[in-house]
Amino acid sequence: MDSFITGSLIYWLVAALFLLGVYGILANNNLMKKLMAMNIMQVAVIVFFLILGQKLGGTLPILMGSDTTVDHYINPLPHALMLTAIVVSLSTTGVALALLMRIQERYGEIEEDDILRRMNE
Amino acid sequence: MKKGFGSIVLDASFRVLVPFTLVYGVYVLVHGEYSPGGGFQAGALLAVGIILSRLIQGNEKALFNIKGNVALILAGIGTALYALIGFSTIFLGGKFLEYGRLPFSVHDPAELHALGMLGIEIGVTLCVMMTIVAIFDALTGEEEGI
Amino acid sequence: MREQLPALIVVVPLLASLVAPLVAYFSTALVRLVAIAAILVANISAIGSLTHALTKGNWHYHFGDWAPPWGIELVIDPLAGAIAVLISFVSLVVVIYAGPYLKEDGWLKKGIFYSLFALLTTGLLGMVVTGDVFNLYVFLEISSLAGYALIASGGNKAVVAAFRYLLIGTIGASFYLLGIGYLYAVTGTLNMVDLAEKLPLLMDSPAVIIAIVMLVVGLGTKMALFPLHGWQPDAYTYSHPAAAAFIAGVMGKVPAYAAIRFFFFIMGAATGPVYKALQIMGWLAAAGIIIGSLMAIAQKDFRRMLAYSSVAQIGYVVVGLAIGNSLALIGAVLHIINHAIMKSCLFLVAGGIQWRTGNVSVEKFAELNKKMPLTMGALVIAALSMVGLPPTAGFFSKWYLVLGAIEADMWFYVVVIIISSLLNAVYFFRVIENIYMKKASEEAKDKDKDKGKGMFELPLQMLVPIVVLGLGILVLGILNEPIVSQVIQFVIPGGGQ
Amino acid sequence: MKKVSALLMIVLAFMFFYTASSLPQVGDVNSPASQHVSPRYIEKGKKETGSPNLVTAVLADYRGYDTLGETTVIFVAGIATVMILRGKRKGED
Repeated sequence: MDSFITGSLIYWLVAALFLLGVYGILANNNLMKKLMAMNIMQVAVIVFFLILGQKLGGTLPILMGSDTTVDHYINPLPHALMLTAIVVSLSTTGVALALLMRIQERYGEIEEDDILRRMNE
Repeated sequence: MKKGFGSIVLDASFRVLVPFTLVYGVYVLVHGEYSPGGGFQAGALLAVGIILSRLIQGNEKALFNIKGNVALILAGIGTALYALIGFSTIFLGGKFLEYGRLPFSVHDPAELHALGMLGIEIGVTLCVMMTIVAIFDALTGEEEGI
Repeated sequence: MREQLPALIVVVPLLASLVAPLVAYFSTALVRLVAIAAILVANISAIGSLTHALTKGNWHYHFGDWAPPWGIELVIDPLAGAIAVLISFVSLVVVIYAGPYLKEDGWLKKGIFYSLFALLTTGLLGMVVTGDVFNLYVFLEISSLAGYALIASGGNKAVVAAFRYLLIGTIGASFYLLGIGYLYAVTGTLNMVDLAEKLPLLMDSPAVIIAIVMLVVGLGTKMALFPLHGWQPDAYTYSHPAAAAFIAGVMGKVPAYAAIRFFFFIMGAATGPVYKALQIMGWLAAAGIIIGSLMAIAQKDFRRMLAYSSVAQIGYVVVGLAIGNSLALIGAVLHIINHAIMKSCLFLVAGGIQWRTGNVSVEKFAELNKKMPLTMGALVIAALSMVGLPPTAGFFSKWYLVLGAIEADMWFYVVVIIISSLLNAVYFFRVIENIYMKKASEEAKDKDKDKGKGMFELPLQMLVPIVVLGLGILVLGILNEPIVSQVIQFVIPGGGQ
Repeated sequence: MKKVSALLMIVLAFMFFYTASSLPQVGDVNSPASQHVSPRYIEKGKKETGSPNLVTAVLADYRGYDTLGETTVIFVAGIATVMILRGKRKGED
């Protein structure tokens, strides 16, 4: 049980967070809430990758002195990848907010079913 | 912002805050090699400095009065700087982004990599800073349509 | 420079898009030239890389001279080369076509349009030629973001369509990223060649199975595989008319290419879980073929009809993957190429009709053949090709798919392909009938009088791309045998035997 | 729609939970991710790139092409925002 809590529980939590985000996008009617759910989903993916880089007893991947023992530093690759993913997530959010502003300007609301109904009239 | 928020308190704190933000941005840029940081964070910090000065002083009097259009062009140039460093290593006989081919005389080849990284980080900084300014201008809706 | 060709495919259009706003500030004519020239260079590089891959074997290009799996490499094999040539060619044609649409826009808008267009091209090309799964994600996002912006610039309805596409597209991209996260967790590598070596030993691990599910959902969303196609009709219908042809023609095909890359080259489809996943995808695709065709029949808007038809057509590609033998795979790749050209041609025609007469409703197409004979000729060729009549290109890809299905004893797919061809005939012959048989009403004639000016039916910049793509369909059909024996048969895993 | 997606999420959640045990334990120094590619970054990163910050070394040097794409993503977001907010067609309400 202990090994489950220390070793695998975090995967369950990340999965729950990810699915919460996906469910939020699918089930919400308010476009702004959908956008927030999208961010939650992306954060879950980022955390998942960071878990993969973790090492017990490792410190952050900035070399101290001339020590280059592999086990002393956590894996830098997922961190570099997730910097990219964070930037992508930020850019997507920015574009989405711009689109949302245009929608609000034109339709005066951000409820999806109303907008779709008015769009197809 | 056409009109700044200007008041005595804001003006006074602005004078303290913005220079430190900008200097800190440059520090994060050049020290990214040794500590957490780098082009993206530095760009965001520098952009915060510019946007703060706009919010407080208003567009006309702002410290760095960069228009949205110019900012967009500069953002393109920043990323192009990155790509051009890659092209320059192609023309120097290497692969794309092969920093070891850069034409500087150093005694350790690793220093060439460090220089190349600094170069691309400057490009990244310029791109991020100017993109944020351009987005800010577009969001506040005070620039005319294109 | 010759040994740099694979990198030039991606970085030349990228550089052009980055300097586009600056160039546009000085001269709006120059920015157009820069964009066209950059995409032309990409096209030539892609052709050069493809010939190299065909004659001398796969071409690996290491960025920064870092050996994989530590650095990123580009891999040009015949499949990647062929799709890269296709993308850059369609992009070149559409960017020439876009000119007249932008006449009245200011310098910044022109600059941004060409920049976004070149970035969309860059993103799609980057996805095709890369040999690194995370790099594929980065370029997927570049192409998606550029696509959202190009769709959103089509007007107010387009903004809503783009927002919904953005949400669903981000779900797809996140599923993809999570999928490669699982693969990374069990293999420790992101390089495709390295993954292909390590994965066969791990095929029964539950983590790999869930990674396959994630990849199916992620790539399926991006390629608008039924039932994940909800975003697609609106996005294709309302997008910027100058870019619609490229978005509709190519954007959905590249994830399909990525699916081939993952399931056949990296994982090896013969093994258990991938085979099962492909079977499920095949059933969904078969349902999508029928439902997409039926929905297309119900549409009045020409562009919307074409968009629903795309849902059906991407199904053919996936059916080819599900059958999985070499004939069907040749059919699937051939269909990616053919359909990209056919659908681009049809969207260019739709844009041309909208430009000339201002309507997009099929019922108002009467007597267009008198006004726009060449355009309508291209439409007829493309429509016949969509239905699958020889000697047009569409016939041959369906032919290979049917042959593959018969060889694999999967008669269900044969029936689906034949039924869907009949349904295609229903809606395309309705369009052709409207154009050639129906008499135009008097009021419509009066309205057109003031517009029928000029020597040509359309501005030359728009007419030439339409004619080129129309002829391209015929050429692909007539020269089908040499194309398959020289190029396409090498694209499948272990191809050429 | 809500019920269908909730059901879908529950199915997916079970899949995730079921497969969690096949992933390497958190912090495992012998996991494939810690053993296969990354050791070279830690052992040779400073010597090959001159940067003691290994994340920067991976980001800007080993995977510099990714970062070029990443910077481009920022640039796309910028021009996309300007296009969307300021590029309204004439005559549109």
